[in-house]
Amino acid sequence: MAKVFAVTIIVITILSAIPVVLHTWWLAPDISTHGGPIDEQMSETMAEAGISFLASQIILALFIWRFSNPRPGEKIRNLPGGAPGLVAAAIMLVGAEVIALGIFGVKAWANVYFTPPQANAMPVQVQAGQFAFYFRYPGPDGKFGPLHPEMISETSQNVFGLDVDHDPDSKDDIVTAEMAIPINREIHLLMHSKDVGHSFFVPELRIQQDFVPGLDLSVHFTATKTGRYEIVCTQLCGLGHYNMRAFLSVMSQEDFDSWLKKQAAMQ
Amino acid sequence: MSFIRKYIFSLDHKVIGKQYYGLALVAALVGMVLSWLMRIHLGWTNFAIPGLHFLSANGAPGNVMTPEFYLQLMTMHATIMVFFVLTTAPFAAFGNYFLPIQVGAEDMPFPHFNMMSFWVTFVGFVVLVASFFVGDGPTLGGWTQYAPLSAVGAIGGPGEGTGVVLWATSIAIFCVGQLLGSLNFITTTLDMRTRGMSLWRLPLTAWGWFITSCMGLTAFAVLMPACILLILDHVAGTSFFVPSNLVISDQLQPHSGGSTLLWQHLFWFFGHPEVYIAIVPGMGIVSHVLITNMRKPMLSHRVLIYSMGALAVLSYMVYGHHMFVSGMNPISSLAFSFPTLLITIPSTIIVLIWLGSLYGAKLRINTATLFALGFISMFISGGVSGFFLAQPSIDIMLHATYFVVGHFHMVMGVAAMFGIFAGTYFWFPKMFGRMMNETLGKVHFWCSFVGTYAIFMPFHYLGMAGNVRRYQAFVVDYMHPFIPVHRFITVAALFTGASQLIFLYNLIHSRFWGVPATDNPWQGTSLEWSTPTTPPPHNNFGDKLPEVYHDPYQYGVESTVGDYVMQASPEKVKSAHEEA
Amino acid sequence: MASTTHEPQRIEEQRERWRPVSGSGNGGPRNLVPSEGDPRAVKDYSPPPSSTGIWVVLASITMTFAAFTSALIVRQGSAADWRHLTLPGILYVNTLVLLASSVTLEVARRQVGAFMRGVGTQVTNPTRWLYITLFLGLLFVAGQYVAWLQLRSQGLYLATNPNSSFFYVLTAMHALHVSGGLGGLVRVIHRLNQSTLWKSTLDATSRYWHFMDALWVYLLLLLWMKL
Amino acid sequence: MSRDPAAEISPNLFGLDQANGLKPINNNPPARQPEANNEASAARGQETKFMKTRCKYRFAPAFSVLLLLSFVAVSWNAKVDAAATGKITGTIKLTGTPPHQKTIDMSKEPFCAKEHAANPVTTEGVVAGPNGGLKWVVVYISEGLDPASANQVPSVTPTFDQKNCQYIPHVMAVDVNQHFKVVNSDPHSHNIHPLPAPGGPNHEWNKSQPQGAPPIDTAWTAPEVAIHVKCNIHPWMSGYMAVVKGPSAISDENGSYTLDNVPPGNYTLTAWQETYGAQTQKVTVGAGATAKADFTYRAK
Repeated sequence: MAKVFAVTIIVITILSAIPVVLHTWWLAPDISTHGGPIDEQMSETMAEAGISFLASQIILALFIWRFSNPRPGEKIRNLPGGAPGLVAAAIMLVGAEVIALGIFGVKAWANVYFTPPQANAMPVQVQAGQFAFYFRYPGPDGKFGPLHPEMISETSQNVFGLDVDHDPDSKDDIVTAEMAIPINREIHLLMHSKDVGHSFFVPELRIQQDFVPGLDLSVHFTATKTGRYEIVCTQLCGLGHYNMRAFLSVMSQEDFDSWLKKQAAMQ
Repeated sequence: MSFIRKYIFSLDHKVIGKQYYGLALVAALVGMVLSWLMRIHLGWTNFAIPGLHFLSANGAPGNVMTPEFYLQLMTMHATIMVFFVLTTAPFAAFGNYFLPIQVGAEDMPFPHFNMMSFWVTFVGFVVLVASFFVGDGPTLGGWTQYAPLSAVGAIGGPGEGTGVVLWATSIAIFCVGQLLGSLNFITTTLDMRTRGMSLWRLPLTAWGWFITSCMGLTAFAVLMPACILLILDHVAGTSFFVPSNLVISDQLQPHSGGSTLLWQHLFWFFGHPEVYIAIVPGMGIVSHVLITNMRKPMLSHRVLIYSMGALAVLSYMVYGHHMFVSGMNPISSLAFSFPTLLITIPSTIIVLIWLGSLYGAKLRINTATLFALGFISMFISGGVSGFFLAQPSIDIMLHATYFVVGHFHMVMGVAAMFGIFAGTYFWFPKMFGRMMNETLGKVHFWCSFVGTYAIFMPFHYLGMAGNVRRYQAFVVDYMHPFIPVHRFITVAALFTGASQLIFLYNLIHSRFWGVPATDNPWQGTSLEWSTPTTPPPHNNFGDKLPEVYHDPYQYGVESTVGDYVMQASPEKVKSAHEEA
Repeated sequence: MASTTHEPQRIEEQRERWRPVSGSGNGGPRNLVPSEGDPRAVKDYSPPPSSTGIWVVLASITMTFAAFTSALIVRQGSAADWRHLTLPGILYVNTLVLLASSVTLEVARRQVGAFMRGVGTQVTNPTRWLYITLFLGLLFVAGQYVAWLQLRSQGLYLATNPNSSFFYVLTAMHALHVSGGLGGLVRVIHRLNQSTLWKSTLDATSRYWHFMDALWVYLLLLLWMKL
Repeated sequence: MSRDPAAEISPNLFGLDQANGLKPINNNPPARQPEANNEASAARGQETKFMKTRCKYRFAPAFSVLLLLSFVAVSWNAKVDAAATGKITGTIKLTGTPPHQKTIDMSKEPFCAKEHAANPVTTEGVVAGPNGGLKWVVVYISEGLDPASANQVPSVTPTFDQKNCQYIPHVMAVDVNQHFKVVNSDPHSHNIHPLPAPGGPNHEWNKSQPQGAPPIDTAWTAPEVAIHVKCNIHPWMSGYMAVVKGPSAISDENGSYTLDNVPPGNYTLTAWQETYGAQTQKVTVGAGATAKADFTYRAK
């Protein structure tokens, strides 16, 4: 019984490790400029966690195998070094490990959150609501018109609550249900939620940020690969949560300009 | 003593412990069935589950599960499991039964509070389950109930009206019950110890329960006010958690100025300690079971205790790691990240002590031992994934994905469950005077062990691939490839769940027809094995309370009875366990 | 009101009840070191559970109100809808009442203590003082109710603005806890008149009561500063 | 988009509309107290009872006729009674340039986006026909209908379909207590979220309808013009249910409408449009005759 158990543990351990080693399921390919450190961080952590996982499971299995049927006349004995040794080991190994991870992690984290967006970053506003994202581009004047929550009406597709008749800045604002951004251009994403908590997650962009009702948050990123990606909501927001997504198209600058013209025409 | 007084409103901590265990058992079954329904839906979204519409006509028209009903099931599964199983079973149930016995007392100091504690908890459970049958069903807000979705009322979606109010009421009630429980646990440990039972002579289980009750005292005392404020936002129209200018379904909400992060802070200040409230008693039980079956004490009694204490203390400094991407100040994210990484040190120490103590043991393999060892394996597997989630930078990718779900199911769900099972197989003889069936027990163990790995390991892979949690269907294009994996998980889940019925059968069958047990079937040393009868008499030790002469785990020594000396026996031994 | 003839049996040190009597749910012996025990075990007297218990209770109450306080501070910072709110004058009167009740309770406790040390002989006086305390406590709760009425008359309801919300919530929670203390007092008085009162029960009750007192002063300052 | 407050689709506004539109029905002079007025308070209950008797006498012939007719109508598809009852017909015009309707981008739901790829859908706040006709206007008798025919519930069960992420029809008129079906013809879930005036007699509900779920069969218990219906999963989806008593009609893209089976009498006719609100006018219907009533909305 004990031997079977030991073997089972080892088999399970190895089976669990295989997909990770083969990257059968892994992070989506990175298309952002800041994603590199995050991926490195991920791999390092995976290495360290993986080693500790394999090591401890295998030791567990071996000890079970060995000590569940002691040799005749064998007395119980203690591990050489005893508890102090183990504590020292834990503190030194794990301590060093986590400190290292922590410090490197700061770098990766800082890339996302501690750097201000460049002055020429392109502002895009995203509004989350049950259960769709809507985006707003400032238009030629480069200014976003003020929002009037009391005027929000999905029925007439005035999702941002713009007052185009009275706010000159709103006149040329372009509201879209799909997000498009030019490649290799920093985007300054201004986020707000119209109702409950939502989240903006694009795995390829290495960006996840919650929408917090009552707070205006912002993230900034630069996409380096054209293509059509998906923006999904990761903050439970109600019955349509699973279906709250929008498409993100990363295009060349000229494609983007023509796209924006088309959208402007559709307003 | 009338039947009511003896079995229903009993003041006897042992009866109350059994009542808690029964409650946890029922709750666990309910939670398990809910998870089955969810799993089936995730595997085959449009599959009509026969008879589902009896559970909720609106939620399952034509037996097809609606999105909101999936979320409602999910919320109820989480709430029931976390509060009414993982908190009640290892802590309230076993603690109530064995803490007074292990400290050598006749009962808890406040038996009436103890009784109230159970019945209050019971009412909480009834209120929670009632929400299935009231209005448009239970809340769909998830067990974290993030505001403002949980606070805007019915306009937020089905179950967000009455459902949330019932949920919050139930949890507030539950908090009261656990506070009363903690009061009893702490005073029992501090004041009711018998002659010679110093704090250091308490078994590790008692320490686990003591530390847990200290955590519970602080955590539940914070969750209760949060729930009160949430209820007020609903019924009184206050704006604690709901900010201004929310527009839902084209309707401008009347609230103004509330703070949504406030709820998250209050909730997670409770929420993270809650994780340790679920697992620390399990650690105590597992150590206790292992020591008895290794026939040798842990390498260090005290290091284990200190580490559990460290977990408890640290658990209050780390709650912010649940909110890395919640718009919290990024610097505070780092501030929360480091203690979170540090908390791996005590956890590692505990694991290493367990592994190191296995070395040179005379391991006795029975079902209890198997589950204890399974606990260790699970705790390791679930623990290492904590490395990832502790780092904000990686959390950007893994937050709110199945990786998180896999992590906490393994480390606090399955591990804690294994602790409960280990305790059950270990203490059942003492609680009911009969042995459980070992063969069935082993079958149950194998199914559970392999099954849970089959279920929860894939969760981590899906999470890394970006599979978002709390989705009722995978309509997002990049998630379509995950559906086969989900089907595999579903099958594994149904299988594992079914195998729990073996345990149920074993429990009931052994209770009535099991082999009669001796007073000390496992040759244990702690006081629960020195009771005059099995199960113990009403006052636990008969007319004379035992005197304690030894540290708890005197195994691997020569004595008249064998390789152990009981705490209560005056026999002189060279204790194998003075060095720590 | 109790007569004094056979009073002396009525108040007992908890210590007396600590013989391991079978069936009594309450208690176990102090953990003295057994003859050849290990010296770490020495803790020659463990206080009766109620005196430990009361600290546990106070700890959790502290946590609860700490949570409310942090909620108040976060909420104040979260939005611009924080209006100034002038506290109803009667609150200050209530404060004095509560403080007074604390004093009377302390007097009663001292008298009981004296009685047990054999200095005092009368147990009726403590009862009298306890009744006064009880009355003052009720007066305080009534006063709080008046304060709510005053606020209502100003058109400030629970949901009017965050300040009024917090005012009602905090005062109501505190009043609730005070009512619990009143229950404790009633129990003490009942024990004193009918059956056996344990000193520790009285001590615990008075600790709770004083804590309610301190808590109220803290709340008053908080409300006065923040609202 | 227009800044006219009426253009703001907010249920409160419907609350107002409802009040104006339905006042005559809600507080009738006792003589015309509808029999099935379950809102009647105890006091008014007395009155009603007494009046009922008088009603019976006054409308005895009408009763018998209507009873007969209803039977006939049910059996023979309402052919014969055209002789006795009249019609109201007319057209609804829109003067001025209709407000711009935004194109709806359904990219969130690729299936629907594909369905509408050829001719994109626009919002339907104001749908003007080719020759100035105004579509989706509800026309109903708001005043003057005798209780008997007012309380008559048609036996047909209209269907409110969700197809390609749109409501078909965009506006639907149903009688009080008339059952209607909500069906989902799309290969994905919708949730139907009608938003009656808050605090009104009709209650808000919000149910999802997964693919392949059976139709939802329900009815409204009180008159309300009109109840806004939304789908939260597809926020652009918007429809209206006008709950009325007695005959009603919805104008087509030419703006023309026809109310059938109108018993002879003098009525107040109300037209309601989701953006421009309600208009009323008096109309007299002779036995077997066809009355004409045109409405004109002015685009602001």
